[in-house]
Amino acid sequence: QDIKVAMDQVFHTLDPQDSNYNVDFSSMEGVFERLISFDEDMGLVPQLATEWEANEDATQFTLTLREGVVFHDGTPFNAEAVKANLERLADQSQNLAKNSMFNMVDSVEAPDETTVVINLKEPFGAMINTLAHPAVVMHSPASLEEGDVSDNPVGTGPFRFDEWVPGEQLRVVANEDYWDSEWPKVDSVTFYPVPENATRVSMLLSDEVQFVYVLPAELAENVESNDNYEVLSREGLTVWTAAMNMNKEHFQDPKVREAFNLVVDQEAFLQVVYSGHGSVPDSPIAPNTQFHEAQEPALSTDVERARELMEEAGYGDGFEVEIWARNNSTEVRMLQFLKQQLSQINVDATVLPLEGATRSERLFGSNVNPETIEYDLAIGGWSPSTGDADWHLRPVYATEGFIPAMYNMAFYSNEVVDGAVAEALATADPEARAAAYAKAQEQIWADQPAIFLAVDEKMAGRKKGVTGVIKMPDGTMQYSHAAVEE
Amino acid sequence: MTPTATPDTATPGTATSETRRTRGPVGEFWRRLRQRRVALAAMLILLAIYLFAFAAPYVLPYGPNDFDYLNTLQGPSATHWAGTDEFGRDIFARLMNGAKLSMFIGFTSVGIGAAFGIVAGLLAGFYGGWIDSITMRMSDVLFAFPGVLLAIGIVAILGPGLSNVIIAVAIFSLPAFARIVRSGTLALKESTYVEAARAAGASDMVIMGRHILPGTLSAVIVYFTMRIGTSILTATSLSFLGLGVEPSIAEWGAMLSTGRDYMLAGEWHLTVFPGLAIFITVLCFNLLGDGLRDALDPKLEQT
Amino acid sequence: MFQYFVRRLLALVPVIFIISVFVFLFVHALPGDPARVLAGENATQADVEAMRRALNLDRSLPVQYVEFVRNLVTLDLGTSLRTGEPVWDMMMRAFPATFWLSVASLAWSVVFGLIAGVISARRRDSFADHSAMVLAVSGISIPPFWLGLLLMQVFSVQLGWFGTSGFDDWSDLVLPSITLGAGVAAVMARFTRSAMVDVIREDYVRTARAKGLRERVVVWKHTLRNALIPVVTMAGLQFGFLLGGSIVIERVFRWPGLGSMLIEAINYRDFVVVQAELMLFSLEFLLINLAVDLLYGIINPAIRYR
Amino acid sequence: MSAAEETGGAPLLTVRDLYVGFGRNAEKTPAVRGLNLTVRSGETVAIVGESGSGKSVSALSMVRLVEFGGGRITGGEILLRRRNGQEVDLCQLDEDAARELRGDEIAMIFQEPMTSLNPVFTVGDQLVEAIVTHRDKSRAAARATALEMLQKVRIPNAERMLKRHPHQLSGGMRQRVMIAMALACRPQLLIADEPTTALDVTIQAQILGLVRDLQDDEGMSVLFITHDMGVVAEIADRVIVMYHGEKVEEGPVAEIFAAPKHPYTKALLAAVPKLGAMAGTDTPRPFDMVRAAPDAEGGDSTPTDPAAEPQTTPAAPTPVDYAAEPILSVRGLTTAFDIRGGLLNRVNSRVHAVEGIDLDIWAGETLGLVGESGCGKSTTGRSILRLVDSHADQLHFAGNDLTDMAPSQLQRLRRDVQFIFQDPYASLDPRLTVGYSICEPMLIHGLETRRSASDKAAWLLEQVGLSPEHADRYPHAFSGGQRQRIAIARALSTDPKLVIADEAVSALDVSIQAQVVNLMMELQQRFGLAYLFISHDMAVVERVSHRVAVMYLGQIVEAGTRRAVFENPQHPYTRRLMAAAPVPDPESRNRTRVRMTGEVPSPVRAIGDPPVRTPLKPAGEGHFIADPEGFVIADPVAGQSPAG
Ligand SMILES: Nc1ncnc2c1ncn2[C@@H]1O[C@H](COP(=O)(O)OP(=O)(O)OP(=O)(O)O)[C@@H](O)[C@H]1O
Ligand SMILES: Nc1ncnc2c1ncn2[C@@H]1O[C@H](COP(=O)(O)OP(=O)(O)OP(=O)(O)O)[C@@H](O)[C@H]1O
Ligand SMILES: [Mg+2]
Ligand SMILES: [Mg+2]
Repeated sequence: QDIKVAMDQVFHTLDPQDSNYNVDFSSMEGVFERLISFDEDMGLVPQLATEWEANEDATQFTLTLREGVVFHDGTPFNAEAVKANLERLADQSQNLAKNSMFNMVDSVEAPDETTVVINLKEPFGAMINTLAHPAVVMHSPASLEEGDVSDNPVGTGPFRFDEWVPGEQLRVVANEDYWDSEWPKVDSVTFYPVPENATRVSMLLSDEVQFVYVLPAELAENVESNDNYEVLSREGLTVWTAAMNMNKEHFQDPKVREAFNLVVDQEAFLQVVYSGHGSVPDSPIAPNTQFHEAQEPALSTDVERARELMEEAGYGDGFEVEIWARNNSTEVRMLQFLKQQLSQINVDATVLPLEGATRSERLFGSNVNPETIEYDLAIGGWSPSTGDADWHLRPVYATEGFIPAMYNMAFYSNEVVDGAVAEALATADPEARAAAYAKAQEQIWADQPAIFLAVDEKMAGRKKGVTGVIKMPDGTMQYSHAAVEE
Repeated sequence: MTPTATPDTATPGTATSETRRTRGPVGEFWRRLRQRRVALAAMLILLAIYLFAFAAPYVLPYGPNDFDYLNTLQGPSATHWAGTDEFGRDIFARLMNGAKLSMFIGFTSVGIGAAFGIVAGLLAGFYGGWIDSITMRMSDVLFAFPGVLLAIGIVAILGPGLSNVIIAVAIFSLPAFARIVRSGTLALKESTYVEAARAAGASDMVIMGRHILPGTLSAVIVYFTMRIGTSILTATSLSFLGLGVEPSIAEWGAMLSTGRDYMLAGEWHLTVFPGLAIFITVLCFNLLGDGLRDALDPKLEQT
Repeated sequence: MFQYFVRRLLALVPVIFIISVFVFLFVHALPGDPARVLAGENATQADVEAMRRALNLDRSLPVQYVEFVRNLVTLDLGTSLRTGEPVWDMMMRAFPATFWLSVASLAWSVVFGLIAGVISARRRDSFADHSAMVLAVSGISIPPFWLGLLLMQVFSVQLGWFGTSGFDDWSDLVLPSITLGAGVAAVMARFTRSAMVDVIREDYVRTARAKGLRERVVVWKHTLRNALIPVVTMAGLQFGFLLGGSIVIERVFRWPGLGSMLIEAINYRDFVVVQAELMLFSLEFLLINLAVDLLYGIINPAIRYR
Repeated sequence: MSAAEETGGAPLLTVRDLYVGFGRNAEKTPAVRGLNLTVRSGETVAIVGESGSGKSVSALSMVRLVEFGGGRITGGEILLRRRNGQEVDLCQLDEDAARELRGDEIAMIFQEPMTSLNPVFTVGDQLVEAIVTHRDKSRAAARATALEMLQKVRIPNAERMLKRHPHQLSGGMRQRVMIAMALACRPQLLIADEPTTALDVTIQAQILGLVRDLQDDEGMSVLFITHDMGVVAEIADRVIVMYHGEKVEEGPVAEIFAAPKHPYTKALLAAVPKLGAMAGTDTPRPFDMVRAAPDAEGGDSTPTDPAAEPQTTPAAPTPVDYAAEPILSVRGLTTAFDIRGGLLNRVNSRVHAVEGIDLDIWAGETLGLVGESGCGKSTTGRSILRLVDSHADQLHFAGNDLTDMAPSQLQRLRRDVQFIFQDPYASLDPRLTVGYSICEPMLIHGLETRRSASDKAAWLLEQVGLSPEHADRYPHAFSGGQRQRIAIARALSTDPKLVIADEAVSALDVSIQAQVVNLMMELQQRFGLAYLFISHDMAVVERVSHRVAVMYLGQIVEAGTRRAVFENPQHPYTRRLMAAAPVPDPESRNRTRVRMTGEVPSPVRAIGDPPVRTPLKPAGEGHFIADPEGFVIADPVAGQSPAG
């Protein structure tokens, strides 16, 4: 049996360790395995590592490996192989996309065949989740030697790489020697990059593919209304916000920030932008993120109160703002929506949809100066692929996260938050970490450095009868356990 | 032979000639154009759309930006003639308000391109030599660049916005006009009547403007009127790429491109109505163009 | 004729040079830094700097330009910044799809445009003339993506006659080429009409009638052949339009051609690919128009080559 | 119609009460009004008449082509007896049936020979096409017929000619191809509309002979339209005279020439210039003015009898002051056109169109310039006006040195030198009304306001025999001769000092020609105008010139006072030109005219091989000739096209 999948982007590389893109992680999910993986709800599950533990101050992590696993090229999987992969990730001179995730690794030891010890330079409580990141795959050491991993991937997964025609298709076929004899259950999986939404859905509806990965919300109903197909929908990890540039005088006043949150109707936002597929945020991080804690009070809409607050802050006549976003149709819709909503408190918005590369240049370019950057509001969505609160709160809300370094576009800086984030990293104890992150979330929620907009749903379309091809809350997909019911 | 000599040999014809006056080429052109009903009707429709666009805010019950989240994506009905969009805005109101802008974009951008292109083509064809080489090589360069890309580049460099969209479309309309006019000019400048004008002492300006240009205009007009459609659509592509006018502005191209997301979801009215608006406008421009073209050709008058 | 051809080919050299400068400047004037884009949004400053060094983007512009020209001359074209794949291989892989799409679109639209144009010139102001006009105007005022999606819904999803997308089969050419050619057909029809109206009153057409030739022969042979010059010029120029238009169409129909490759490359600021591809487009365009010029002489032998 | 019975056999074509009109008011103001005529088999009927009198329009109606030019047959019938004996009314036929007759039973040669061949097909293809349309023949057989036809019209190297395209042929050759095409299906009736107007005397003679020969062979009827009475005298059996859209007289050729009845015919014949008529005089003399008054009512036109109402003959010409400086003085005028080729597009040969010419023209004087087609007459004119790149050792006009004058100055000076182009239709902008075209020079030079220019244009139109109402029409709505008059009117509009008249009266019927020539002379006397009068019509040149220059292959071979040159031609080439001129007298038609064959030798020469200049030597008082030693009578140069 063959399964065909339409993806929303082209593939960039076949080496997940060197990629920042969900499509690359997703397509290689069946070829490579990680030490630790996520289940459907972002819970940690063993994969190539069967057990793991950390020392008290989160500077040393020890993993026990699965036995009897071989790579597609016959190389045995063992501690040396893991060491080779982790050292590659930690070696900053490799210029891999994911090197910076591992810059705190000091050394990796392989005391025996099935044990790996990771020593860190400094405490890093989020290490286990980092190891579960979909980029942290295990390459065959032999293929790493060869150096052609970016277009000839060799892993341990239930599928082996068959062929890649960039821009056209990518095919993987069943690995008969997979360590879990129950899998794989299909003969091959073929991926097509189809950036055009409508085309992707048309391919599903005309049975050219059995799965569409990233189903735009507007078209969900289209798929649902047909008996032969189903919509998979999971609440995602992405929280959409419009960061308020706190280097601008008017956003230094908490009343103004509160007014902005009050005037925006999040329910309407979901309706307009996501055709109702999503939820209103109840915390700076998404419910599926580890250590999420719902905050009080819930977001509400009260235009009258917002006007009063603006009045009190001395901005009764409003002011002019510039809003930046990407130029895709979803974010352009967000822009228009915000513009309309803000007009209710006399705020006159100029909206600026930026083309991808231009945007990253203007937000993350080396000459970006937080003091002079022009935008008042910047729309963005952040999802922590590690599934851990750290990789959301630290880049987006900590002082060290100021753009262009990371993703703090509000230039929000708060000692409590910075302290809590650091505290949580210094331990591997889940309870201690949870407490620290709760503190941080509470503070951010109170300060409202951004207009909280939505947690969108990750949706995919699937032909009925296909199982095991699933969409993850972090936006990636998994297909190792694909099967077709008769 | 001086005017004073006229009375000597004057015949009764001179008496009647007091009352007549030879119409210039422009006057003749208007006279012939007036005979073309269809073209005039097309012109009136265009004018009506354009003027209505100014009246729209005072006449229509909805403004182009009045949002209504309770009534998003409604199909055409008695209250919303062309339905509503994803923000619950009245599409008819947006269309009418957008007419001004879309027609302006279509007409101005092509107009600018045509104006420069015509001048460049005339000069290149007439003088030849290095002027010709440079103009044509430049146009080769511009031509060889796919138009949409050029527009993307220009807008990416100059930034999005109305005037830059116009510039972008103008620049990539330019070489086509230059080519069309140049090839016509090359043929006409060898014609005997151009030589006759020169022999009569006409300056180069007069020769180019009065004797060569009108001869090249028929192709120019056909291209011009077609191009208006293309240019509104280019604005569409630019909007789609997020490089067009500000997204909330009611502009036909932008409306089309944002409506596209809802096409497959069955919300056809989001794209059909702006499409129809563009179609009618372009059709009128073409009908008018045909009329202009025929009015330029005296041989067609009697049939 | 041959000498003329060689001369024209030689004359292309400076043009190509200008184009190369233009392309280079165009690409480098685009805002956005490839190192930044390729490193990804989550990358740190250091990552970006490393990326920049790895891609040789830290060198001065003139040096990069010289490199670009050297690549062009040796047809090596360099490797993609993004994938590291040789650009030549990438282009050769994508070229056939784009080529066939352009050819198919141009072919049907020229034939259709000519027929429609001749008929409406022949019967000016008739029903046929007006219908052709309405069709032509539709052709240019319907956005290609709209037409493409419409055709796809009707003929692929509903009727199942054609595959929705991709290029696995010659039948896959049908829908995209119809979509892409619609605008060209419209322009051709209008131009043919205009040129025919100009020619149909010439003396030699009267001679043809005086010979007692059938009206069909008078129109399709004697008139059309003479009207063809401006029409062929337009067809050549439309080729540029096809190349540009294919960017949108290729996306809608998931066409594995140069257009989608180019858009990808621009999105990622993969300068090496963008440059090479723009050069290829330009060259293709220039050659097509050279061919058109040569065609002139075949259509109308009175045109002298200078 | 009594006279008609005298010649030929059974009636082949009978036109009864034909009315043809144009545009919206086709009924109200017809161009042809109630025309009746009969052509019998084997007969040659000539239609002569005033320019614009409806000759071409009638002819086009007979092949049902007038509709395609915007005309309409509004009444009458055109009966044709077909080969199978059946009689059909052409006016009633539908287009398809009419088409079958065209080219098969009736063939036509048009007035404009240069533009009548399709530029994109070979001569052979166009001939073969005509044959296979009507004859059930294979292409190969048709090709053989085509070849035979080309040989019949005496095109040298016919085999090779079949593969040529029209632009590679000279005007004379194209005209012969047109004739071959018309005759390819051996039609019963050939309608030839001014087939020789555009051609010089030598080729003209050749073509007339050809038509006659073919008629003898094939026994077809010919309807011959011309304004050249010499041609009529030479070829016609019967003559029909048209005036203002109507037939005013008809009769056998000898009768018409000997005893014209209608006043217009009389006027016409009186105005025919005859070579040698000026013998014994030194100065030009205007024609005896026999202007047929334009009928104001539009009803039956009764031109005034020239005898009854003799026009005032203009006063004797004032003598030219030869002691003064000449108004135009040219020395060593040389014009060569480059022909490029080769890989680098270098100049590899040149057309030596004008080769070191010396000319002087004094105020109030007319210099006639004669020579056969392609010898460089027009180019001389254009070079003097600096419309083409040329070299001159000296080029003085009215005290100005033109050789290196700035373009803007030159523009101003052009007010004083006007040019009447050889091809009047082409020289009028088709998109401007003729009124505007006439006004334009005045407006350019700021001589008149828009209104006063219009008045003057109206006046000028009347002077050349048109009416002021014509000012609002476009060039395409005029007959050939009318266009020529418009061009003349335009040239006179700026009160120039010198007019270069290139075949300015060649398309005019003789009565209008006389009128126009007289006008030109009158202006010359009143304002001291000088003319460079370029023509191939020896008789007219004799009439108008003070002095004459004969040109051959870019050089002047004989020059002198008119009297000296015409009464005592010295150069063999001059003698030959004079011998070729047709004589407007049916009595002398059987005299063997010198028929020149072949083409003019080519002025195209490779680079570095310039032609030898033969300087002029005195041959009497005010008379110069080039050394006749160097002169070779042209041999047929096979297939040599004039411009490489
Ligand atoms: N297309 C037209 N529209 C209006 N009037 C026309 C048109 N063609 C010809 N005429 C008019 O018809 C009349 C007859 O023209 P025709 O060409 O038959 O003259 P002709 O006798 O052949 O003269 P010529 O000897 O100068 O050729 C002229 O007065 C002319 O102005
Ligand atoms: N623009 C040109 N380019 C090349 N050759 C030319 C050009 N104009 C004229 N000629 C050639 O120059 C020669 C003289 O031409 P010109 O027109 O002066 O002859 P003409 O004496 O006026 O003949 P005709 O009586 O036929 O008008 C011819 O051989 C002609 O082919
Ligand atoms: Mg005539
Ligand atoms: Mg001449």
